[in-house]
Formats: sequence, structure tokens, C-alpha cells
Amino acid sequence: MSKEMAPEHITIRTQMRIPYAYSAGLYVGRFLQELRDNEKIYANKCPKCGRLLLPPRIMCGRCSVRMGEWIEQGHKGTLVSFGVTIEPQVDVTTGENKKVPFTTAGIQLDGGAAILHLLEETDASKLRLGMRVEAVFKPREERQGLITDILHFKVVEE
Amino acid sequence: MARRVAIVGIGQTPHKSRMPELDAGEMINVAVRAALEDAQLSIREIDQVLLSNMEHFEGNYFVEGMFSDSVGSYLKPGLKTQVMGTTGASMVTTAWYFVASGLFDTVLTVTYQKQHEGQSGPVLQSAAEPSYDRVLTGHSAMYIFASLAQHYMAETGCRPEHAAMVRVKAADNGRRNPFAHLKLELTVEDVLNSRVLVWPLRLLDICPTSAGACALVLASEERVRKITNKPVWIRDHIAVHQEGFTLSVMHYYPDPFPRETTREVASKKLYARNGITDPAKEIDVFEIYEPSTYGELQYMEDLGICGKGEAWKLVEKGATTLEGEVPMNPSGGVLSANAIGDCAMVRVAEAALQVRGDAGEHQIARKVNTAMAHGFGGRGYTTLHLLSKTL
Amino acid sequence: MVDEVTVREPIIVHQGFIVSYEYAAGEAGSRFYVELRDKGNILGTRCPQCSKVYVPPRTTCGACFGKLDEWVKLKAEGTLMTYTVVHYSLPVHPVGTPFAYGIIRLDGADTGLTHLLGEVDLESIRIGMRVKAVFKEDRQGNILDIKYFKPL
Amino acid sequence: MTERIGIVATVQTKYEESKPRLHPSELLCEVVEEVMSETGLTFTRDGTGLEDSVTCCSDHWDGQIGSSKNAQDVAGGDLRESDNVSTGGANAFFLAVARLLSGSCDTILVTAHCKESQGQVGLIENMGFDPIYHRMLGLDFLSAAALQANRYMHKYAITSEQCAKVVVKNRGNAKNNPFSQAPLDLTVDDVLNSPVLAFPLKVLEVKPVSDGACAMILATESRAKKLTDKPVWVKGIANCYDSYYLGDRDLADCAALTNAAHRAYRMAEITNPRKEIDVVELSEYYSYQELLWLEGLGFCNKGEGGKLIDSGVTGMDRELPVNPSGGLLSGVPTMVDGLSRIAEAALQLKGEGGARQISGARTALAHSVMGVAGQMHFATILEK
Repeated sequence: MSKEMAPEHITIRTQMRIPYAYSAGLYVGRFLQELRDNEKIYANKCPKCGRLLLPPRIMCGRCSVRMGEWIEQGHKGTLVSFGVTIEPQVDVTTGENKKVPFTTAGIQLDGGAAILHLLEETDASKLRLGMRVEAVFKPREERQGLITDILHFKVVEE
Repeated sequence: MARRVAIVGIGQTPHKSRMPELDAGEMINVAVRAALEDAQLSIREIDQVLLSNMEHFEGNYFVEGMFSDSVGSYLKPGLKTQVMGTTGASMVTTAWYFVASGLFDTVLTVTYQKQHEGQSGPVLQSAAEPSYDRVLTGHSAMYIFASLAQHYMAETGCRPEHAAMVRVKAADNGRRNPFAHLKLELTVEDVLNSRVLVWPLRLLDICPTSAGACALVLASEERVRKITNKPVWIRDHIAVHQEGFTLSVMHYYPDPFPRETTREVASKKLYARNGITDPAKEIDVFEIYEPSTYGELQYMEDLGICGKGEAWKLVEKGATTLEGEVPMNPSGGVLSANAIGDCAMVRVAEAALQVRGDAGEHQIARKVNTAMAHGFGGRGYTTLHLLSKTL
Repeated sequence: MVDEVTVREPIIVHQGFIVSYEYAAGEAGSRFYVELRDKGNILGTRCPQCSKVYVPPRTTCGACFGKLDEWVKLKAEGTLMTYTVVHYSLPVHPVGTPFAYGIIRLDGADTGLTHLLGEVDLESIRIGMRVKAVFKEDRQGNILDIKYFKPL
Repeated sequence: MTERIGIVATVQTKYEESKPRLHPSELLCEVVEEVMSETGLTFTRDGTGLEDSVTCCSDHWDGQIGSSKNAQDVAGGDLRESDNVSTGGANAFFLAVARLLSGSCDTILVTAHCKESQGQVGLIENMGFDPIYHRMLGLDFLSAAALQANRYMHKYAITSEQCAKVVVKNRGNAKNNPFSQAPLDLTVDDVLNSPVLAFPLKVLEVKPVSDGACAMILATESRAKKLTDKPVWVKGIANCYDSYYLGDRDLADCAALTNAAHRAYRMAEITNPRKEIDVVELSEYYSYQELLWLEGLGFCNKGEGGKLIDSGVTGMDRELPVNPSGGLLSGVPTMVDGLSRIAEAALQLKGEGGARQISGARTALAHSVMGVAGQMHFATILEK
């Protein structure tokens, strides 16, 4: 087949659009209720290895034992890692573009557990590991029992 | 005890960013015919056919049913495993189990991906726990490797130019590999000048998204004698998975509750039960699943190929090139081709080509008797396959 | 049981899983759709070894694994092998309920093409009926270029 | 098979239309803990306990990629070798048997979980149709099954009453099964009068949406005998794919099932299934499928599935009881379907069938099916 006779490549466009009703379950469900109703961030503790896991869950994967005590983590913590996303990205939950830039951060909460959440600051040059950060909650009427009830964490001077 | 099992047929398609001329079935068929041709077998001589990919990247559900005509599984047994990035390696191990168990003598195992037909970013984002942090995370894979890069540099004194050297080596090897996707002429400066995606990762620090398929034929010891005089024996294999209710705690560095990584656990076990004390010397070539430049350095150290903080020094000395003492990823690795469904199987396929001495232009200089393929994926899972020329 | 954790009401997170796809129709698919779109013809491929004509066309014969490159133009008429009348609705349905699907063996083909049935009284559809393809005016190069099959 | 593989213990959740309070990992945690405590096994890393598992879940049904993480935490996947099969629990069982026979381990955990209520069944199934020729038509597994039912009933003059009898039998049997989701006392007319979803299939002829999980411990012969005094042996096991496109095969036949059944019978040295098999647990997603699958399994000639149900032979206290558990029609989720058939067959052979026990059952057949209009079948023969 000579060049100009090259076959046309047909493509078929479709979109998968499936609404799911995910059960948060007993543990994440309770965690989200505490965010919504009491602005409390909880982790639970493995009775065997002592790890503090956030969000709380039914089983310590490492020890294969049921998780134990629920421990409040407070709103403050230390920045242990971060990534500033600059490239525009589509959000799988909406099919639309996410607002960029946004900073995803790993935060070691004073209560001992670690959480992944958003940082207010999106200029990487202004961020250093070890900085102190604090959770900013949405007003009660805007909170729906989702992780986004925490708007983001902001850098605090201490 | 288990029957001994060898790879007797290796087939790949060239990996490319887009493959508009073939649909997924036709692409799979190219790899299958190549593997059957390599083993000099017809589809009738195959007892079981395994086909897998990471479904959501193209959205198709129950793919091994959808493409049964193209993969040759009509009226044949088979199944599909699905373990994120290590799917390719898991499908090799699954074939090994079915042959070693005596259930089948000759098994065709195939993996593929056509990532550009979907949206890789959002699909990767869906790996996070939906009821918890999925709405927060960006394309978490990038974020993971950005964290890894930050901490590898902080702990080992490695600088971005060393990561750039890893990318230059991958480009040099990729240009010699007919099946690799990216064939680039790169210098360290090119890498350092590529745009930042998620600091400190630049565009050339991470792998592309590709389309491609890979197929292997495994056979039992009795069958191997009748099929080929260049079998690649699967001396050992191990898979170490990991807990991970959600992505967040698991994957950023440092892990607040640090312990040995699955790479360390898996490699120590594998080396111990095969009498390997110095992997860099006793294993002639490594095919590592490195989605980022910094990842190759970190994983070399985790796999005990060199000491902590030594990997970037080896790269600086040029020890990991085709002519080096510790050849890493002669195929150009995942940095040169990343069809996520077949990535981990391509590592095994490329390691097997090196053992057979059939890697052509990207055959390493050193004589190869033993090779190791590594697979990465999911919540930090690790798979390893130890291949050898002799039993 | 997980009794010690009390949840006042089950927390359900309603969330979409939304991904856009663009599939290459490939060698067989592209030729099938270019011919359908531009000329309103329905093509199949023939396996010389099994002497079977496949619709939709493909480049590998499922039965003998032979390569297929012999193309055949089929008449747009055929026989209804089976059908169903759908009374529930899904967002992915191209037409409103109730509507009918059928598997049609086109004259000259050895396999059936699954498609919609139209311009038909849903109660009068019978297996074995003779049907004929109705094509859309402005065709885009996808399976809905055939509007439906209607009774002859 | 060279060596015998034994089923040591099986646990199922109660199957329910929806379990909104439980996350998939919490749903699976219940059955894994129960099967571990029943056998006294614990997860270890020094070779003394359980260190291998095969889980089963589907990214499409769990609504995320890497859905095996929902099983990993609770099924001992940490720093051990687990693997995830997404082609149904029965095929996870098949891989587990292969791992035991290869000598890589002597005990293994097999799990399957699915919450169909979380997703939208029709939309997920639509993704199972190839995008080039089928998906834009809006097909789902129900409409494809209706095409198969209509073809099968037309070709072999199977009546809608005969299909309805399957529903009456299975929903009735479910009354004796504590795990079953929705037992019902029905008459043939109740079924025939239920609204048509996709002709000829009516609401009561379609498996309801269901949530649930199942876990099982398998072991090599020597280990199995130490773990239980009532091991159930796997004598034959096989699966098989048919062609994919609906129009490529005569939907009134199931060549793949016959192929898989013959392989399993050969391994188990069964020559006359009708005489040698005491109880059958098969996966009937729709009423007609029990009749069609029984033909494929060789319990009667092609086209005689209708006569078989009419004869009453497949009833509870008759010669060939089929689905004493109530089958899928009384509610079992996909993915779990095959593993729950195997679990029910094993319970019969252990004599733990309770009110649904088939007296004197020594040989059982468990069957599973996957894909569009039954494209992929699985069959296993179990013996006391």
C-alpha cells in the first residue's frame, strides 16, 4: 500500500461514567463522622506493634490483629514530605480538570499518626521539610463527613 | 517436588506511545505469534492460555474473554491475575505454578496495555481509598516518586545529575532495543533542563506511557527437551506483597513506622535459598522495574546489589552500562517503555533474552548465565525471578 | 463482629468513577467502518481453512488461529437468530425503552452480528424473520452508523 | 492428579442485598477470622503457619484499581505471597490448587469478596462488551443472557414454565440455607407473572444484586488430615473459554462447559456423571442457565434440560439434587459465586449441610461461570 493510500485509522470514543456508593465502613465511617461533628482527627492503635494508623481501620496488616484504641491526633503536625502538582490533571471522580497547582503533603501529626492531605502553600520554594502545619476545617454547615471537611493544612510559625 | 520449568518462547511487540493501526486484540496477537514462532510451536500445542492487563487503563472488563480469539484461548483453559504493576510478573509466576504442578505441560502467558487509549492519570488516582483520600490525591504515582527522590538525595548525597546519568544510560540502551518505546539521544543537561512535573521530578526523570504486549511460553522439563536447545530455566521466583488500606501512609517517605522494604525482604529470602552472597557478582545482569530514575538507584540498594548510598556512585563510574561490571536494564528499562500491564513481564522477557544471548544490539558484553528480573507495583509489591542458562 | 465501633448511620461516599476512552478500531475495524461510513457496505473476513465468513470482521480466526486477510462484502439482509425486548433503561442505551436487540446472520456470513431492531412491532418479532439493515444518513464510523435492522 | 489436595474449612457471610455499614475489607475480615479460628491457623513468617493466599476481587466491581488492597490487609498479604485473581473465586481456587501441587506451600487461604450494591450492575457489565462493535449498543449481561435464553428455548422447545420451575426450586431450597439472601415460597405462576426485564427473562428469573464474601483453607493431603478429620478432596478441576462475540457461537449450546466438564471428569475418573455424582452446586445467574448448564455438564442430552426439571430429579430428596443451597438465584454476588458453590459442595460432603444436607453425599460437582452469556466455565469434582 503506497503512502498516500495509507489506511485511515478509525477510533471509537466512549466514556465510562459509573456512580458508585462506596461504604466508608465502620472505621473510616466513624472517622469521617468525628471530622464532621467534632472537628476531631482520630487514628487507631495496633495493640501489638503500637503503630498509629490513619485513617483508622479494622486490622493491622502487619500483625494481622484487630486494631485497638482510638487516639485523637490534634490539629497540628510537622511536614515530612510534599509534592506540588503543576501539570493540569483530570479528577477521576468528576471527569473535569482539578484546579492546579495543589500541594499534596505527608504530615506527621502531634498525636503520632501521619496523614496525607493538602497544603495551602503551593510555591515549593517556600516549603521546607520539618515546617509546622495546622489543619483548617471548613465551617460546620459546609462539612459533609468527607476528608475534604478539612480544607487544607496551613504553615504556622511556632 | 516441583517439576522444573523453563521459558521456551519469547515474544514482544515494539512499544510505542500510540498504536492506532492495531486494536488491543490485534496487538496481543502480534506478541503471541512472535512467542509461538520463537518456540517453534503452534497454538494447538499450548495447553493453557493466560491473558491479563490492568483493566481500567482501557476500561475493558474481563479482557481475557474479550480477546480470546486473538490470544488463542478458544476452547482452552486459562485465567487472569490482577495485582497492579506486578501483574506481568504475577502472570509469569502463575504460568510457572500451572506447569510445576503437573496440571499443564505448555502454557502461554500474555500481558499487554494500550495506556493512551484511556487516561492514565485519573486511573492511577483511583488506586487511593475512595471513601477517604481519593479526592485529595493528585496522580499519586508521580507524588510517590517525588517523595522517594527527595529522601534518596537527602540520605545519600545523590544529586539530580546522577539521576540524569541513569536516564542517559536508559536512553543509550533503549536506542539499541527494537522493542523499546523511546529512542532518544540524551545528555545529562537535556534531562536537567526538562520541565518539572512534581518537584524534584522532571519530565525525563519518569517513565513514558506506552502501548505494547509481551508473551512467554513456559514448558515442563520433559517438554523443554523437544522444543528448544536454548531453554531459560526459572531457577526461583518470589513475590512479597504488602498491606496498604490506603495510599497515603503507605507510600510517602519516610514511612513513619519504618521497616525493611518488600524489596529487601524478597531479595534476602531469594538470595539465601539460592546460595547467593554477592548478587552483583553472581548475577550477571538485572532488569529492574524502575518507573523513575531515582527509583532505579533506590531499588538497586534495596535489592542488595550495592551498599546504601552506593548506587549513584556506580552509575557515575558507568558500571551499570552494557559494558559495565553491574549491567542494569540493558533493555532501556521502564524509563524507555512503560505499558504498565506488561512491564513486569517484559523485565522477565528481557532478562531471558540476555541469558539466551539473543538480545542482539543490547546484549551485554559480559557472559550471562544468571539474570534477575524485578517487578514493582501496587502498595510497594515486589516480585523477583531468577533465571539461568543451566539447571 | 465489629461491635465496639458504633457508627450512627452508615457513611456512604457517593462518588463517580469517570474515565474517557478512545479506542483504535485497528486493522479490521478501521476497514469495516470506513466501508460502512463511506459506502454503506458491511464487510466480513473469510477464513479459507475453516471456510467461515466472520461478521464483525477480524484478522485472526478464533477456531484455527489462522491469519485472515480475505475480505467479503455481505448483503445488508439476513435472518434473525435470536432477539430480546428490553424493558428497563440504562444511561448507556442508545434508544429509549422498550426496544429490541437481535443477532442477525447476514446472507453470506457464518456468524451473527448483534444490533438493534427497529421499525417493528415489538410483539411481532420472531426468530427466523428476514431483516434488513437501515443506515443512518450522516455516518460517523461507528456501529450506530447502522440505525437498526427492520423486517423485510 | 498426582497428589490429593484437601479443602479443610469453608466460611461464608450471609449474603445480603446490601451491606452498607461494612467496607469491603471489613466484610472479608469476618470470614477470614472465622476460617482461621476454625482451623487454629495463624499468619506467620517463619514457615510454621499460613503464609500463602489467593484473593479474588474485581477492580470494576470494587470501583478502583488495585482493589486487591481491600483483601491484602485482612487476608495476611503483608510480607507474604498473596495473589489476586479477577476471574471469579472458583478460578482463584484453581490457582491455589496449582500452588499446592507445585510444592511451593502446604496450606493456602482462598478468599473472594464483592459488593455489587456499591456499583451499577448494568453499567459495569456494559464495560465487559468490546468497545469496537458492542459497547455503544448499550448491551449488558442481562440483555445478552436474554438473547441466549430466547435462542435456547426456541431451538430445544424449552418452556418458560420449565425455566420458572428452576426459580421455584432454588428459592425454595434457600429456606434451608442460613447464608442465603432471599429464600421465597413461589409458584410457577408467581415467576411467570413477575414483570419482564428483557424478554424472555422476568424479574424473578434474574439473580438479585448481592453483597457477600467467602473464605476457604486448602492444604496438601498430609497437612489436611492434621487440620481436620473431615477433609474434602479435589479429584478433578478444569476451566475453559468459549469464543467471545455473541454471534460467533450458537448460544443454545455451551461447548466451553462441556470441554471443562470432560477434563474434570477425566481427572476424577468419572465416566457416568449422572450416576457417580451425588450433588451439584452450579452458578445459575438466570433461570434458563441451570437447564442449559446441566446439559453442558452431561447430566442429560442436549435440549433435554426442560425434561430434567420436569422429572423432578433435581429436587432436594431425589437422585440428582441441584443447588440445595438455593443457588445464585437466591442471591450470591459475582466473584464470590464460584467459591460459594465449592464451599456448599464441600459442606455437603462434610455432612455439615444442616437442613439442606443431602444424605450420603460422597461425590459433588461445583461449577462457576464468567463473562458474556457464559463465555468461560469452571468445573471441579470433590469427594469425601
